[in-house]
Amino acid sequence: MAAAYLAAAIKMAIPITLAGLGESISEKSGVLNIGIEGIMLGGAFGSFIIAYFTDNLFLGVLAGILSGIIVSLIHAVISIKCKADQTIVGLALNFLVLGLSSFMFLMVFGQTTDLPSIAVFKVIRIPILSKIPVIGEILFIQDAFVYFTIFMVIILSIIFYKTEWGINLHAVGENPRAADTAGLNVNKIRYISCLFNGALGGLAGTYMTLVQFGFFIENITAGRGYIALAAVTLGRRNPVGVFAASLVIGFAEALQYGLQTMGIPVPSQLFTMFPYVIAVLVLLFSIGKTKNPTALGTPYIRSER
Amino acid sequence: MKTLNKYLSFLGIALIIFMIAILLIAFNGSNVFKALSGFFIGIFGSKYSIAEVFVKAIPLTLTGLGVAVGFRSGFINLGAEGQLYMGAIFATYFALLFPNLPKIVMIPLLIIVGFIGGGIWALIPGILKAKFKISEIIVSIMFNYIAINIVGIMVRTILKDPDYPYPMSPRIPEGAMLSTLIQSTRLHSGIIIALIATILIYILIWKTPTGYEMRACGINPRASMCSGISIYRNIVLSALISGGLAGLAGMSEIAGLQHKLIEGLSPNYGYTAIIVALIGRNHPLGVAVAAIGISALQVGSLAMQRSAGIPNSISSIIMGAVVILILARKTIFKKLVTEEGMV
Amino acid sequence: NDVSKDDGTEDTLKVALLLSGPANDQGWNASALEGLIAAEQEMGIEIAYMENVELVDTESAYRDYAAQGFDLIIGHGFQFGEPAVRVAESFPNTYFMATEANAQSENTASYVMKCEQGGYLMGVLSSSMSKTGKIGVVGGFEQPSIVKEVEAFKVGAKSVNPDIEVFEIYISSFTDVTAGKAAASSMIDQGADVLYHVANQAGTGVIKAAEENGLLACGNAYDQSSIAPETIMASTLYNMPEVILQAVTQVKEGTFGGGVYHLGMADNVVDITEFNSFEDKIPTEVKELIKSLKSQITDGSLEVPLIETPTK
Amino acid sequence: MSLLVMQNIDKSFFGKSALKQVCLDVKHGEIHALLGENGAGKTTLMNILYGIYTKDNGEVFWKGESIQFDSPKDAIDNRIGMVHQHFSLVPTLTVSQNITLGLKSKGYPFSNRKKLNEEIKEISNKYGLDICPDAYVSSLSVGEQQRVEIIKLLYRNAELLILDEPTAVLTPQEIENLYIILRKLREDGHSVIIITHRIPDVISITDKITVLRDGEKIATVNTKDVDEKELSQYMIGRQLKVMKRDEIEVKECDGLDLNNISLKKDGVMSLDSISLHIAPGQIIGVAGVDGNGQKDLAEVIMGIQTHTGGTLKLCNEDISNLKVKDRKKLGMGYISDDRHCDGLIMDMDLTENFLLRAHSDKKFINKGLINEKLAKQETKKIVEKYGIKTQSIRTPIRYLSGGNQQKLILARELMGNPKAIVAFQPTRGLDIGAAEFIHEKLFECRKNGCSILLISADLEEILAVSDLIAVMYKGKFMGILKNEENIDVSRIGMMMAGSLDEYRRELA
Ligand SMILES: Nc1ncnc2c1ncn2[C@@H]1O[C@H](COP(=O)(O)OP(=O)(O)OP(=O)(O)O)[C@@H](O)[C@H]1O
Ligand SMILES: Nc1ncnc2c1ncn2[C@@H]1O[C@H](COP(=O)(O)OP(=O)(O)OP(=O)(O)O)[C@@H](O)[C@H]1O
Ligand SMILES: [Mg+2]
Ligand SMILES: [Mg+2]
Repeated sequence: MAAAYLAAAIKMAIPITLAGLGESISEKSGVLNIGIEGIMLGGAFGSFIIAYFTDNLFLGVLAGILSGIIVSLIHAVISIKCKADQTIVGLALNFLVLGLSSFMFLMVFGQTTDLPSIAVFKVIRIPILSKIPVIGEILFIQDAFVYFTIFMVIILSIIFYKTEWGINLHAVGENPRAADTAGLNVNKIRYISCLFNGALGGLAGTYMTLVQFGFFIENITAGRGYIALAAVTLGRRNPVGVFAASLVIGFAEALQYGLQTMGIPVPSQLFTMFPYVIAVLVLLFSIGKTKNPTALGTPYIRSER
Repeated sequence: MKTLNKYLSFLGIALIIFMIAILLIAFNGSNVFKALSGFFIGIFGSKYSIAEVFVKAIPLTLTGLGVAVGFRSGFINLGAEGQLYMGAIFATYFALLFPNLPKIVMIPLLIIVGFIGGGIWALIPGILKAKFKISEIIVSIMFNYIAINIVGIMVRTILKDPDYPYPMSPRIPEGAMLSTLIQSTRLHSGIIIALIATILIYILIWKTPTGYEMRACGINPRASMCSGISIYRNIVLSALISGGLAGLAGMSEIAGLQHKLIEGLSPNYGYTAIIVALIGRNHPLGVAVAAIGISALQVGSLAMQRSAGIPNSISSIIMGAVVILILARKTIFKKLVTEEGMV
Repeated sequence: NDVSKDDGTEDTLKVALLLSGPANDQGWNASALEGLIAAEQEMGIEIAYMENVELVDTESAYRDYAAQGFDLIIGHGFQFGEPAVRVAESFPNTYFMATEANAQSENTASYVMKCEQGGYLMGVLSSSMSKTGKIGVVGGFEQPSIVKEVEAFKVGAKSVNPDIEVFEIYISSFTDVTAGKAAASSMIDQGADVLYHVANQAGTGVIKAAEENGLLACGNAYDQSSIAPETIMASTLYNMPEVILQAVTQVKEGTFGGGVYHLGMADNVVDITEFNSFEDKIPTEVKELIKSLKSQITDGSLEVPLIETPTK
Repeated sequence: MSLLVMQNIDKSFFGKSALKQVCLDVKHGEIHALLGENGAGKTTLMNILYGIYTKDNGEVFWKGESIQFDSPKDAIDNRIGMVHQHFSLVPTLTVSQNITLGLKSKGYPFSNRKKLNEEIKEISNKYGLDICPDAYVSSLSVGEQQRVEIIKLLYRNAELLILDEPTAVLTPQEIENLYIILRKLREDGHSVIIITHRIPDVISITDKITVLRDGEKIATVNTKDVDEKELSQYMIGRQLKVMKRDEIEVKECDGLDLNNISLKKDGVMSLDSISLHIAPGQIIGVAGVDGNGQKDLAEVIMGIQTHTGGTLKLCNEDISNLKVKDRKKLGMGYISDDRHCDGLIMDMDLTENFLLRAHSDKKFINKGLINEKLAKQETKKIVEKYGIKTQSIRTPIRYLSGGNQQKLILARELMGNPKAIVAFQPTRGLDIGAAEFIHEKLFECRKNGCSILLISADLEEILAVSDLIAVMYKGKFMGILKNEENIDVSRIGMMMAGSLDEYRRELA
């Protein structure tokens, strides 16, 4: 049973982790983007439309990544170049993308009860390993996105903590003035970080349409972007931490469904809010340990002191 | 000259938005003229429709004020939605608990109770921030989800109307209803609450020592602390006021409009409030004006949906675009506004 | 406020529909809109609709359509009942209608569909097809129009196999497909092999989960076999065209009056679909059973219990 | 041929001219001082050279070639390095990571930290810049951070080193060390541009001096041709006044009294049984290397932190448990060492910054509202009385120069004849004119019977104004000496370095 919960938690954690990893990169560089919801939704929409019309899942994935990048770069330009309040740009983007994706979906497919859908990515069985009892099923019979996510967790951990890139990222988010005077191009690094945020967030949205469902519907992300934001804070921008936090939230969600099927006579909302309560509780455990990048949320202006 | 340029740049934004709207309408294959006239008639067409604009502006003003107070004092409150619902729960519960109170007593009490309801809900992220430095952004968003579920639980248990199977509370007593101001419209005296709140918040923030302390803390908490201002007290206070105002919005929706607690009470007022606060530049008077503007946009696009079949996702698109353009204004209209940065 | 709606060209009847969610929701709202469009083609009425109507905007939506000269304005969902009555007062010559509500006045009627009848049959079908003795149903919100279907599903299931275990989960959303799928997966993990949903758009997530695991499911609101032909055995049907047709006819004939009307299989308003690709896969006894139960419901000899609060 | 020539540089901010036709000429192997009042344009000129600002007009020649740096990276690539007035290090990175930040060494991005550390060690040994490469910068003292900054430049092979007020935060020993390094660098053929307000030092180590005033170049002279008086004449257009500390009769009874004050933070005693009595009309200077608990001492006295042991009395009244606000109401004033962070709200205007203290004063409150009219009047008075240079009292304080910002803080904290003042590095970064002004004001307070605690890392300043000198080391007072004509400065220096003998002797 626990294995089933774990498997369910992993499934739910994938898009949250992907988006959370992207946001971690962005936040480490000092750009706070609460518009991940918009990035994911953009990715979900773009990937579906292209996959639907080209009948090619890989083009769909590319399109999803690209759409995420577009949304994220709008955020980047407004907050880096125009030096605007990053929280508000993010929020406005959520509104904009929600509206645009619904509008465009309607333009393309019209009002219909025929749900336009496509075949989704298949799971990949890793030979031999997948035969291991319990663990094999959880870890080695999954879709490509799961493997990719785990791969990204590892790669990003290496990049963050073992390479110069990680140091540069850290410097830019911690003290952009120091990074600049040391010869780093602060804004370029921030743009690149935002680009990755867009790509990974777009991929998270792509996961929903091209792996989980095979279709797109209005507001398909339904607030998962905000959850990812919480996972980033819970995981303190550490790739492994973000993954763990996503798993905890995913586990809480799986658990609430499990509890509901037990038929306890209380309103279901008591269970629905469970994952959110867990998220807040986990935050309480991080008291005193969280430290945001010092420059998080503040634009860097070279000619100002 | 400077102000003229500033206005010109805003005019430019209006033009761009207008063009986006026309483009979207044309994409939708609708008659642009019909749609636009539907939009404006939907706002100005009748006494009722004008009143509708103000009906929606009431909760937007109150939540917007709340968010603005928070922003001014460094409490990034993204939880107005949840606080609104908590205010609504408290107000409904209280009104049902004391059904026989005369209006004169009931309404002021409801205002207090609604304020407390929203205030408490913001107080928790406030204290977590002040005491443990936990990001209020995340906590307040999580609290939105929790509050909405609490409403769901309330209308199915404690507050459920025993006479009907539907998940909603019984009607609040007559004495708890805000009276209608203009005959055959829905405009209720909640607008007076919103107006008074705007003025009081203006005075509080800009004219009183407390408001001064809140603003100082919002800009430089460290310097404020060094000169003897308690950061803890100010974060908690601003959370309380910020959430309380959102709670007032919930109370006014219950007492003035729905007269019962029901899910879906707020069409994301709490999130729209953040945009209202931005457009209103976190200034109480600006917030009130922005609330009316955004409300008109929403009322107009709803009407446009009815008259020309434009999907109302258009209002969400335009709201997002307006904010982004305003934020990018100085860059887009560089020539016009370069002088503005200077004092 | 009172706009005279007879302005010469008044021959075609004008009907407007208010939906509480997206019109594209693969369920409740989509089927209503389809109904309206069908009525337009069949009866030559003029139609308009509005989607995502929020609670606060309901009254002004009713009022605006009334002022525009619409003859019949339908709110699709229980929350549309009270505002209808309120607006109806100022527009005595316009007819108002809400589904699943209990509101009524001189010119306001509530039409309640006996969806539980469909749910009951799906319960029977699911229970009969289950090999594991475990089935599940995912509901949107805990509200009467959903609860009555979920409960009837349970009753129906138990009527065939008293030992059947029925999992139920309410996900508090009609739109969140991820939640729908996760809830369904949770049931599948516990051994459920036939699933049903009453969750509109979110329900497509349930169907997806069943499809992915090669299990069976029942659709809701309209024929959902197109979503997963190898998974959906049958769907319940709400014949909204019929509801609208009935209302429009009454309006035309001047017989539309206030009241709460309950319409079910006997009125041709609630139904279930054919078995489509499952025609050959479902044992004949089961098909026969369903058929006979359906006719019993239709002729009134079988009364499906109406349970509007969850019994967990 | 000159290494660097800057010709007719113009620069204005928001239409206000900051540099007008400024020229600068630096030769190979030369130490060149840039002098001028606060706001004269020294930093601006260097920032233009380093690619942080873009010039409006003029030309820069680097090794004879006309060049234009668009970013610090360009400057670094051309082997120019700059240490900023406020250090630019990332506190959460290690020394070594800071030094190599932005460079692409072999194997990038997987650099061989060990090898880099060795290279760093090599440089630090060569110039006697002792540093541990793997220490986190946040754990370093200011002096050590300075060393990191310099190694950073050397590691990048800078031919020209720009040091913007490098000495403002250093102890005399550290300053001496720095100068030794600079001389060594000159020997090795490096050139140095140094910005400083310390005229004697300028004379002792530089070869050439360029003086700026109000954005214009006043003069470039050979150091050997000028003396201190001439220089101050160039800088502020007049000579410094000779300040005299008159003997003031000290009443023993009241004043500010610290009795065994201790502060325990995270298990460490950052203040260890500090006892001190400051009589009214007395200035006690606390000397010591930055980071030996001075900040804690200042903040404990003001109530910003609460001490964990001992008692604190003002005029015989125990104020140990009073909040900052109440202490200020009793007549205590605080000048912090970090005006940007602790003293001012940069985005508020002058009046509002004045209100930071006054808003809790009954005088400025009328029926629960702030009496804006009165506040503005008072601010205007202050601006006139202290000669604060500002466009108006509605100007955000951010736009004022450091000296003028400091004057506002001073005026605010000295309002209404305070009984006690904690002045922590009050003249840090200020030019000689402004520093003189601040000292004058402190003397004025002293005359009015105020107890003054002056904490400074600048021993010259301590020697110039204190009646008594307390030397602080690792949260303790090593001793308290009378500031007499023939005071033994080297003894103070030893105490600052923590020589325990001295401490014991004092105790005995
Ligand atoms: N970023 C900026 N924005 C606007 N104006 C500036 C900026 N930097 C400098 N200035 C202007 O340039 C003038 C010179 O400033 P600068 O920092 O060069 O002085 P400075 O000589 O370095 O003074 P100090 O001795 O205090 O360091 C100031 O008076 C100010 O008006
Ligand atoms: N953001 C800014 N905008 C405009 N002018 C500025 C800005 N920052 C600094 N200045 C100007 O630059 C000049 C020098 O600034 P700077 O901060 O170097 O002064 P300072 O005297 O060295 O003070 P400090 O040493 O405390 O930083 C000041 O005259 C100030 O007017
Ligand atoms: Mg300077
Ligand atoms: Mg300076």
